[in-house]
Amino acid sequence: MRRVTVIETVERENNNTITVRFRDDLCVMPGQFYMVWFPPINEIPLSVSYNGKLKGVTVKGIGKSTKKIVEGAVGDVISLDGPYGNYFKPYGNKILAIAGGVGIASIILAIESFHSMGLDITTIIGAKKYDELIFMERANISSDTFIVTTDDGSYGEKGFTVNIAEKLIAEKKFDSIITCGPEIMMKKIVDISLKSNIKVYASIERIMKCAIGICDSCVFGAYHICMDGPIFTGEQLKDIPDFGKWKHGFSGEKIKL
Amino acid sequence: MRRVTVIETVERENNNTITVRFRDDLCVMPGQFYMVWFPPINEIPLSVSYNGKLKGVTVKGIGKSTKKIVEGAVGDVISLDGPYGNYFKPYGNKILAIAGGVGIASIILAIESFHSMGLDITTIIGAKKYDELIFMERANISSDTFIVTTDDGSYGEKGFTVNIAEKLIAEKKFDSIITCGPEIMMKKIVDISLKSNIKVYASIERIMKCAIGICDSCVFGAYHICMDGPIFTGEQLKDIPDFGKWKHGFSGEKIKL
Amino acid sequence: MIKLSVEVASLTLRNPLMLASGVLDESYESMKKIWNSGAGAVITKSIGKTARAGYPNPVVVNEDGYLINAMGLPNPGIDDFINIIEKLNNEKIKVITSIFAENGDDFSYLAKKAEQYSTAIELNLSCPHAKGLGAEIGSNADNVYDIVKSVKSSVKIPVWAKLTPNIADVSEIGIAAEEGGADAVVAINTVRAMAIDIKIKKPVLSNRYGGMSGKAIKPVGIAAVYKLYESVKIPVIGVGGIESFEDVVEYMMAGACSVEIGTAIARFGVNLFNKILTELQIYMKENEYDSPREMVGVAHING
Amino acid sequence: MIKLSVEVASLTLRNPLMLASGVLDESYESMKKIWNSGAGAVITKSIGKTARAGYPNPVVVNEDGYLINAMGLPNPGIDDFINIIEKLNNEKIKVITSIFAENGDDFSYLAKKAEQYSTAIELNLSCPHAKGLGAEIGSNADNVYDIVKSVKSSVKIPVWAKLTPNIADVSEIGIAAEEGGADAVVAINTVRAMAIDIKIKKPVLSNRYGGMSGKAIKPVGIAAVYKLYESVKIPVIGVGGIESFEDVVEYMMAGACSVEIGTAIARFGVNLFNKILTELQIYMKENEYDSPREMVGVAHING
Ligand SMILES: Cc1cc2nc3c(=O)[nH]c(=O)nc-3n(C[C@H](O)[C@H](O)[C@H](O)COP(=O)(O)OP(=O)(O)OC[C@H]3O[C@@H](n4cnc5c(N)ncnc54)[C@H](O)[C@@H]3O)c2cc1C
Ligand SMILES: Cc1cc2nc3c(=O)[nH]c(=O)nc-3n(C[C@H](O)[C@H](O)[C@H](O)COP(=O)(O)OP(=O)(O)OC[C@H]3O[C@@H](n4cnc5c(N)ncnc54)[C@H](O)[C@@H]3O)c2cc1C
Ligand SMILES: Cc1cc2nc3c(=O)[nH]c(=O)nc-3n(C[C@H](O)[C@H](O)[C@H](O)COP(=O)(O)O)c2cc1C
Ligand SMILES: Cc1cc2nc3c(=O)[nH]c(=O)nc-3n(C[C@H](O)[C@H](O)[C@H](O)COP(=O)(O)O)c2cc1C
Ligand code: FES
Ligand code: FES
Repeated sequence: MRRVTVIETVERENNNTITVRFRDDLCVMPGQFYMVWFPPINEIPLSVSYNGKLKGVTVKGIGKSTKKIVEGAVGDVISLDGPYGNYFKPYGNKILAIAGGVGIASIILAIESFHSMGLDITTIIGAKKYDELIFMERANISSDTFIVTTDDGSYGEKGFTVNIAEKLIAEKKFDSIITCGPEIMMKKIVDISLKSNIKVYASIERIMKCAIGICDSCVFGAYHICMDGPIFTGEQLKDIPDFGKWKHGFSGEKIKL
Repeated sequence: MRRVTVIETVERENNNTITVRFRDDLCVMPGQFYMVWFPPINEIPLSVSYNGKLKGVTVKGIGKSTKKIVEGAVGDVISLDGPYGNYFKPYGNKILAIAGGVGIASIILAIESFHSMGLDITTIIGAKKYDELIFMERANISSDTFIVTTDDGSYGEKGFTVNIAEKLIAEKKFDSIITCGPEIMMKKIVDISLKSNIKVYASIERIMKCAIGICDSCVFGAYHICMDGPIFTGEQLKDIPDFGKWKHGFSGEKIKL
Repeated sequence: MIKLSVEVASLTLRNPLMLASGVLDESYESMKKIWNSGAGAVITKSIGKTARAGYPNPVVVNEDGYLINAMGLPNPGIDDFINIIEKLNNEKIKVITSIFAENGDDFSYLAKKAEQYSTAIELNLSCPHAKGLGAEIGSNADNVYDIVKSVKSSVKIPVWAKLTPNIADVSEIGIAAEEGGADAVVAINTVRAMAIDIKIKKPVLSNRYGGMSGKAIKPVGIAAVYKLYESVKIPVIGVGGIESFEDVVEYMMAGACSVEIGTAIARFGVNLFNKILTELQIYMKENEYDSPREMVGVAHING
Repeated sequence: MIKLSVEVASLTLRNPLMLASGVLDESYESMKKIWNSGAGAVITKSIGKTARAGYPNPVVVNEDGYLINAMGLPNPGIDDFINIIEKLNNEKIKVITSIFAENGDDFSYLAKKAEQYSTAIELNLSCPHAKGLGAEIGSNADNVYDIVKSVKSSVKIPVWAKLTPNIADVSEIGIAAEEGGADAVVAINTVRAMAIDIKIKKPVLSNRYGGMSGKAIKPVGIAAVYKLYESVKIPVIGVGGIESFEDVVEYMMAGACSVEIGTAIARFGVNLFNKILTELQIYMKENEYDSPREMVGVAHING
């Protein structure tokens, strides 16, 4: 049921990302998303990045609407639909979480929730440069091991999350991996996990229009992100030829990733 | 919710009245009615005359559709809507039930139910002549005192129910009266009851079309039979100028009773 | 100070909620009851020249979310009905007489008869299930223009044209009504519909075709009102599926200056008028509207 | 022995349930999935000459009992889409290609392109929310006649005309399609509708107007199919609000020789096809129908 709620706070995470907080009483699980309409701007899918009474979504300005949202061209109210989608469930006791860029917004609640269950969490957060890192403190507090990487070395270790992850996976015995970030990154992580025989869960993005499994815009192999995702297992992903290679545009046309 | 059910049995009560039995699992209270559609014939309101799993309605052939129904021109199935309406509740311990003609079909369940509650029931059944009397055995079994009248004296006491009732009311101390029959008869009984200060409940008929309080065909003073009736108290009836005097036809025109 | 009164062209109503034609409005008692429960006006059952019994039962199909009816325009005829509206009118109850006929002359004949006791006349150009009446004539713009013009030249009280949603473009008919001189347009009447009972293997309604009303048709009504608001300059009255104060506000934001309520009365009883009025006042207070007029058409500003 | 197969003019389908155009049918994977879940044919998303992105979000309003959508006919264009239907066709999946265009020439152009890989062509003459397309051209009988005739003279595979319910008389358009040479008519597309959010004070859909589908429009579809069955001799295909085997039977008794299912898939998942087929078989056994054909139009015998 679409409902309208008042924006309570808008926090700037960095110069291209904001977090919008609002009341919503529905129960949300880590990894689920809302369809959020920011009139007069579009409605877009956004992961829930803050849970509890005062929920939150975190938006990175990457295109037409998200840039306007980050610039603050939003009204006093937003419309919410959802929460939609499946969610991250902990598999085993020793879990590795890998986030690229704003992907941390989609897995931060899982990290916090797994941590509060007493599980052993290792978190790797990566970004191009220091400015783009967000949720560092939240992730740090809830992780037993916490690693930051930047492509340019402006903070933490220089390099890519994937390389760090590969090393850690070889060294430690993780029971499972959760990840969200650029699909190319996730593809590599899924490949490594499958090779190492570790359960892996990745949160996938495609264009969402209806969010109720009717419009086919979010088709992903024989699945739909809105009905079967956004979280997919390594076993599912290895059979989806599109994964890491193709997505669909607004007209349904295939686009190389 | 309209539903279709198979006719299990058709019993002839007399040469102008039949009882149709069918399964219906809904709970029905004494005095409530169904809208019963006998395709290819009309849908009409009928009181529930048998309760339990195998419910029943009793139809007297008085007009276009009822005559066809009594002649047996019905299919294998009927459609039921309802039960609709309020119902007879026992008031006090000593109750007088007065039925004229097929009116007994509307109060027989109340008589049986009050009797099974251990109340003291006096029943008067009246008809023009012996042939038209129905449900005598059922009424007799469930009544502490049972009186039959016929206008022509062909069975029981000769005369009208109203005269017998007036005498009884003067002699015995009834706590309440329930009645169903020709409106002129009910009007007299209500007048007597009001004068004698005894609670009285009468089941009123008007043309039913929608049965859901929308079409105004069953208007009865400031009430509607389908929503506020079919059972009205003496207090309500004394303020309804139409009672015993006027009804509405299919076009909404006023017709003298 | 919140004022609930609204203007519909030259008329002033104490509030924007009216009883829709055909619902509990064939008798003096029912209309009086609904007026007393708070309605700003009562619109009568559509009345014709002579008595009509309507179609045999079944006449309604009542489902979750919608109702389908084919009453068949039962009514006692204008001469008999006059007595009822006269009594209501004497008690200062605002009665809008709905009429149906086959052509402009008959509409005018009826309107003239009703004029003395009516606050306005509503022309039923939209009943979807009566041969040669209602929508059958109301889906043709020329007919609508002629009928409205004829009635306007016959009576001095306001004339409203009630439109059908069973049409390619409701604005075409709305414009015809406006050009004919209508003081307001009313949208919508019921949506053509049918239900078949698969056990009985035939249409449930004795007339086979009926008209859908209730909750399910609200979006159809909203679309029609929104379109009309952009197409005509005369006031638009909204009807179709209203059950709550939110629905009233939605219709007003779409462009309705007032609304009519029908089917919801079967679900919620006549006190619905009272309830909605109370809630509407609270809503207006909270949202700083002083008059319903301020809500009319606001969805067009942002839309 | 119960046989579920049906004939739609010269075509034979393994059962009477088809996927309606616009619902999970823009991709190879989804259509294959739905075929595998039991559909007798899949009808593609309506395809145009060039790629269209559709309208911005919000594009759906999802309420109890109905859905309103204004996708805006997003599609990758016929040249790109051909690859998808070719693949499906190679796997012996019965694909009916739905197309939309502004005029007969463009419709024919699209039909010719799709012909090789399609079992039939469905002409979208009925989308209620696209400028210059769909219902805007499909509510005019002459247009419909011309378009159907043009397409019929261009391709050899069957051509179905999908009709709008937003019209005074659906049979007029059905007859025009029949006279133009259509092999079947399909009714109905969505019903024009709008929802306004009273807190946001504007229409929810970015296109403002949308089309209503789902449970609530079933009686509108039944009425259209019933009417068409009495008006045309070519087969009628029913669509609108089907959620259960009872709904399928109701459409067939109204006169549909087969049906299409859309919105219900969002509520019940693609396995709905499977479920309905199983239940339909049980129903047919219990009611001694050997073929769906025997149910077609029976409500007219008693009605
Ligand atoms: C399940 C899910 C969860 C997401 N969570 C977050 C989050 O927490 N934070 C965040 O910043 N972003 C998140 N996204 C991505 C976010 O929805 C897009 O960045 C946003 O929709 C882009 O809108 P735009 O108008 O700015 O883009 P446009 O300028 O329209 O297009 C830029 C690109 O954004 C993507 N995009 C555009 N519209 C959509 C859409 N409706 N659905 C999905 N992708 C779209 C497309 O790949 C497109 O190529 C999530 C996406 C999904 C599917
Ligand atoms: C609440 C209620 C309970 C009833 N219970 C019984 C019962 O148990 N047994 C029984 O035999 N009769 C009962 N009736 C009366 C029965 O409904 C009518 O006798 C029947 O509808 C007449 O139908 P017809 O077509 O034969 O009459 P018509 O030939 O159409 O008309 C004859 C007269 O019957 C009455 N009538 C016609 N149609 C209706 C209608 N739709 N609703 C009400 N009255 C109508 C009118 O007064 C009319 O003048 C009940 C009526 C009501 C209102
Ligand atoms: C039982 C019934 C009878 C109706 N009769 C009439 C009528 O006589 N004249 C008319 O103009 N509209 C008639 N209508 C239509 C209503 O006035 C109204 O336009 C429609 O029902 C939509 O509003 P709602 O959803 O609030 O009922 C009738 C509707 C119902 C349900
Ligand atoms: C999201 C959505 C998109 C649709 N797109 C199309 C379309 O492209 N072409 C078309 O002819 N019909 C389209 N339709 C209409 C359906 O094919 C169908 O006629 C209508 O929805 C009624 O059926 P239903 O109630 O089973 O959904 C669409 C419907 C929906 C809900
Ligand atoms: S967003 Fe429409 S099918 Fe998933
Ligand atoms: S039968 Fe229609 S109001 Fe009572």
